[in-house]
Amino acid sequence: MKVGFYPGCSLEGSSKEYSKSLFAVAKICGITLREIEDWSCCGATAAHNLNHDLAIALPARTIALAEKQGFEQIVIPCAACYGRLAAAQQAILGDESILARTQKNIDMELTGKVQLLTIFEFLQQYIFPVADKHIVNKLNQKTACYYGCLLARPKDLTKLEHPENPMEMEKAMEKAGASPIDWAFKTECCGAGFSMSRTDLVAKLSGKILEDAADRGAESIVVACPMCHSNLDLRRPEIKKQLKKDINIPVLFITQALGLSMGIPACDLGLDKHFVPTEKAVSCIVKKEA
Amino acid sequence: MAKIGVFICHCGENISATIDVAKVAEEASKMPGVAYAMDYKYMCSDPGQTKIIEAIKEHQLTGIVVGACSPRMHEATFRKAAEKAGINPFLCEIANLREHISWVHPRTEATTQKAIDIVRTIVNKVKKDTPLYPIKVPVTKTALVIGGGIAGIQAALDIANAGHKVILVEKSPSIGGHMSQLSETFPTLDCSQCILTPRMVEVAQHPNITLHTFAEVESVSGFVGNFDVKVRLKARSVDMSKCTGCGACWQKCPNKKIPDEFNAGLSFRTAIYSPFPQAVPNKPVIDRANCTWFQKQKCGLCKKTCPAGAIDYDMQDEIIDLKIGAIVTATGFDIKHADFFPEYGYGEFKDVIDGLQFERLASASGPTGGEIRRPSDGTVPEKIVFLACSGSRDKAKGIEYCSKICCMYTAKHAMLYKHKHHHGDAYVFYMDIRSAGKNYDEFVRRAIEEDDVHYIRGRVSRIYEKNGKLIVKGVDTLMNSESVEIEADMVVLATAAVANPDAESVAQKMHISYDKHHFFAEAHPKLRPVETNTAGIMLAGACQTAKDIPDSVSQASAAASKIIGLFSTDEMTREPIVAVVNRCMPPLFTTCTGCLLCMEVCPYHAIEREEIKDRRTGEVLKVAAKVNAGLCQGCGTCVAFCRNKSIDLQGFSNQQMLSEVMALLNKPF
Amino acid sequence: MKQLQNKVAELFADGTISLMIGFKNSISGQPVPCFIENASETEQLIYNKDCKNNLSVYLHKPEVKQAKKIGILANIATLRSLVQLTSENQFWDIEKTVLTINDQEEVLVFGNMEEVEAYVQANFPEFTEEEKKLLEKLEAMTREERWKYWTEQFSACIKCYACRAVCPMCYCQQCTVECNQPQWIKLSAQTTGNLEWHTMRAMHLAGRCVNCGECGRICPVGIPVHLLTVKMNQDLFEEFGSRSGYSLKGEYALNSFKTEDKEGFIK
Amino acid sequence: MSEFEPKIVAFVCNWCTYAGADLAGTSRTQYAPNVRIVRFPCTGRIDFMLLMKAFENGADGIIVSGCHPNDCHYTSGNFHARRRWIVFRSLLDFIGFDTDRITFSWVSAAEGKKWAGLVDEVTDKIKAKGPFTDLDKLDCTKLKEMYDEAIAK
Repeated sequence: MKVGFYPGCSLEGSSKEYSKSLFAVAKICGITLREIEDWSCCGATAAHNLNHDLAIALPARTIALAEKQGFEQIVIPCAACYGRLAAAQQAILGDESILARTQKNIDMELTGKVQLLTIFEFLQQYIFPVADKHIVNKLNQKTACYYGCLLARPKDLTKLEHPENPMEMEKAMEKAGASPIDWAFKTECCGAGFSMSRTDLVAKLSGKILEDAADRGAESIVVACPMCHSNLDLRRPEIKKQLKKDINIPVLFITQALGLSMGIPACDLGLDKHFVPTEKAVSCIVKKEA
Repeated sequence: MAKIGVFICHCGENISATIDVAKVAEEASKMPGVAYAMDYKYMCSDPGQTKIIEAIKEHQLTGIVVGACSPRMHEATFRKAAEKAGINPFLCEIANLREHISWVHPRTEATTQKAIDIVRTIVNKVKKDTPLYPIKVPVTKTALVIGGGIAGIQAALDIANAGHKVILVEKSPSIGGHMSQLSETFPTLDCSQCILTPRMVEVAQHPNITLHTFAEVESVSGFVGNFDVKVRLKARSVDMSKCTGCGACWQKCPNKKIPDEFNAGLSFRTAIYSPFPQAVPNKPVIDRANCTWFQKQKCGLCKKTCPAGAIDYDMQDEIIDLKIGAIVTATGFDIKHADFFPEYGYGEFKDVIDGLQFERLASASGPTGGEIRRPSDGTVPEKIVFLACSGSRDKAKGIEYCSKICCMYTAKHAMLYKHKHHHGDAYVFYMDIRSAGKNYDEFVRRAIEEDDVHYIRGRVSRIYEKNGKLIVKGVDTLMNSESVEIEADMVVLATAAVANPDAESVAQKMHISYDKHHFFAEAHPKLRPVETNTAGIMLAGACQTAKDIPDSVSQASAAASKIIGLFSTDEMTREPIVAVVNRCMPPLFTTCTGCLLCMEVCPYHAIEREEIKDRRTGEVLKVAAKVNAGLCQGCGTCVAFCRNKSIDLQGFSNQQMLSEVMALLNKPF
Repeated sequence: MKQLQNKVAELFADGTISLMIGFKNSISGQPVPCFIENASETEQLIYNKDCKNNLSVYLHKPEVKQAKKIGILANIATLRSLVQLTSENQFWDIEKTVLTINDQEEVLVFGNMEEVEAYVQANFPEFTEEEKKLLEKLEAMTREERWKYWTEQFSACIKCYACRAVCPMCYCQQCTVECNQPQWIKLSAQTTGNLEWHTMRAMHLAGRCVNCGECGRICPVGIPVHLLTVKMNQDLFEEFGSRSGYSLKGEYALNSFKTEDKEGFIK
Repeated sequence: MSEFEPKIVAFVCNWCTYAGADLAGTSRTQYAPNVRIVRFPCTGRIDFMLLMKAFENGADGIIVSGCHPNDCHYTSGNFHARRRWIVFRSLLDFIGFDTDRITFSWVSAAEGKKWAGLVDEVTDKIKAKGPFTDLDKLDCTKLKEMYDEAIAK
């Protein structure tokens, strides 16, 4: 079973461990992910503020390539990338004139019929059906599932039942033997794109998120968006200043958490790549009683 | 042989200025079938009409064409004249020489030629005209009102006071509807029950009104003036004739833990119950689903205690048949409930409640006797946050529309709270304040200015519990979009007003259309807002769309007056412009093949399945379509749809239209 | 073959049917429709790939209806027409037992129309290759070429109405061509009249035709009449997603509508 | 020789387009006199056979017009009509009929100007295309005349 894979910039760089762990998990479950050759930037977050045609053309090019390379489905782990590709797809499928214009702009054949999968849809379709026989460990920890903004919204792109109160990650974590906590900040903004320009803002927003997670006794935070991850992981020093206290809850990608439950070695999941040491989360794990 | 008269009007100068009317008349007189043609300055004037009448009589004309202004202008006038002269009004047709020719073209040969063509066309149509006679439909002067809320009550009273019989059907044990649950009413803050209960009593005592509570409409068939309605009287298990409403039974009933619908689940009721003290009729019913006797055949306490021996466990549902002339649908609305707002913890946190629950808390007849207390621990909240637009105007929630009443009742709620607890804090999150209406905006201003309710323009993203407080996270879009957090003791959601859960099935029973939100559809959004597409069925109140009390009441009175109008004659006369399924000799009976595909096409559900039976044996010989002249509005969609032309439209028949077209192209037909 | 004959014999035996419409070999060896009235005749029954006729057309015939309990051997197109006709409220006056032979050459006897519907939906036929080819050929032409093509075809039409006679969907007891008040269709077999006839027929069958191809096969002068309705069906499916002979409720495109129906030509 | 003046037949509904044409009149908006209006209660009533007949009998162009979607006096007549037109038009196109000679339009009772503009536009278009002879060419004219005389009686 061959599924296309669109990394986007983050999964190539700051969040390499996300793709690393995704591939590791897919491999165990016998799913082959093939990267779309010659893919290009999704345009987030600048393009759609500058030029609508461009904002559609950039993702459309990738979609066209996927079609050309014979993929019926492609998974787009990065929330921002998914948002852009899905928005572009919606635009070209919704209006023939846009489709025509875009084809001209990218100078490629394009139908826009490729099925785009969020990370959740991918797990739902390919991993969960077979997960149980691969899950060997119990994560055995209180974990806060954090969605941020783009994973859940806008509804008509992400197709989540409750964009304001998503439960997808919680379900996954229960499978992995963790106990997801009920908390208040799972769809709050982490500061995302302001990571560089307004670090102070990020520290404030991400700080609140971490604080609530800590108050409710989370031992780990699970995310599925590179932006969220880097803000919650990389910005700890600023957050520490902001909160005037040190919170050292590790932040895991959902695929890393699943990987651990499937007994994949921490390093193969890139857990050594984080700024906040992940030992705390790893140490909780116990063997799953048969 | 047709003897048609053609009368060309000058309309002063309006037509004759650009059209050579004399030539048109002269040309017309040469047309086959035309026996007489003339032109005159003002055909519509009295002398003009007299000329027409005289001509018809003198030349024994079989039909007339008046070349004048648009038929939408004077068709009626000239048809009356024709009738005066003793020919069927539908044998008079208008050639539109003014609006469609003289006013839009210059004085040229071509223009006059066009006038001649048009006259020829209409002459040929008249040749194919057949006399038509107004359709008379007898009217049963009894109205059915479905729903005993304020709208239904108002409609019933208005119709009854006009001297007509009314049957009021309410599905719950008492009339009163949502209004009976309200505490005070905006914009006057007078007590809801104080103004409502007298009306309820009036309904109960009105000689012209028959009240069926705990009853539901089973089916509606027939058509305007002649509906056949089946109503199911659900088994109350209490004999109304014997019961005195003393209440001994519900005091004795051991099942005391059933959520009380009337108090929006904030208190409990017994299995045998009367919904509220002022209920009409104030006689109990047994809620069989929750009654030990009906579940386990044990208990029977109520039967033992009833001094009147009114309890009857063996009572069965009863179906009654009604002959009805017209119907008012006033089935009301509902509000969105729990799981719709996971992000607000509604249904999870006891102190996050909806508007209706707050009404009960604020109501003197409510579970707290009108004291506003937290459902969780009964303490008085120091800080209440009200959320307007909870679900409304939210595409992501699937409700794009504005629920209309929330802005006002939220202001009212905040006020009531402030009046009861002057020191308390009331916050309102809102998108826009929509307070159009007499004394409405003043009312909201009062809440803000006099009772200093804090209005915050912005939405709330999440509500969560933190050490005993409800943290309301929102944004203030007027304070350069600062995000705000309020530690509240209670949160009231002005949840979206939605159609009743059973609205769709009700609509289907009544054959009326409804929108995608299952609110019932009016016949025309602007010009026929109280009628439905099904003649004789009117709408009143919030079943059409969210409405406040004054709007509901006025629509109810409007619906009533429509029906009183309908009842003002023994027979309705309708224009005979209706579709007809042809008939012919046996064994064919009709060319209709009974595919009945046309039933779907008719916007008025006027096409029915008819079984043509052998008169003696009663054996079904053929199944065919049948147009119900009472319902047909004459659009003719079925006519163009019918494959083998078995349906035809009177006044615009295939013969007429085709002959028009042929004549237009100078091809006699 | 034997299986079929036995099955039908049983149906006669237990009185389920009093008339069976099926196929037998003609002298030429070509299968032709046959009507069997008792168990003894069942061994004539055959079924093979050449049994293309849409036998459902006979169910409209009074002499057939008289039998009341009728068995019919149906290929997929026939099954579709049975579904379509049921959705058009025909057959209210007869009891029919439907048989078919699936790809595994087993004889299936359907208990009711719901079962037929389910079978049809499970085995819903694509448009055939040659239909597709012809359509493509025509659609590739310029408008003028198509006009030339069809008017030439129609000029050959002799108005024998065989296309109508053989079509199970053309069951009107009085067709519009017989309607003379007004006279919609010119009687004489000249090209405009023929054009009127064929366009009207195509319109009446659009969304109802089940692509059995009978009209095309039967035409004595070889006009590919069926293409008109095949094309219509394709359009209707693409435009409105409606399929003929697919559901008992009927999903007829022309007696329904969506407010969001799209068109590119209304100004 | 004088310029070709096309015969244009307009099939319109009573409530919107007919009233729209009336409005064009009351507001004295001038337009080409080539159009001849036939009034129907609703676009739903307009039979595609009538369009065929009109063409056969010498119409050079046809306008079919009614209420905008959702404005139908009978709520859904125009929606049914729209579907019928979509199908009919694609059929005509498939047999190679010159569909440019039929113009479908929504003209409301308030759009007198739109109506006038539409008529002028169509008139010019048809003038440019010239007389419609596709059908006349088909039959031997002699027969046609005989036929016409025949039904004339």
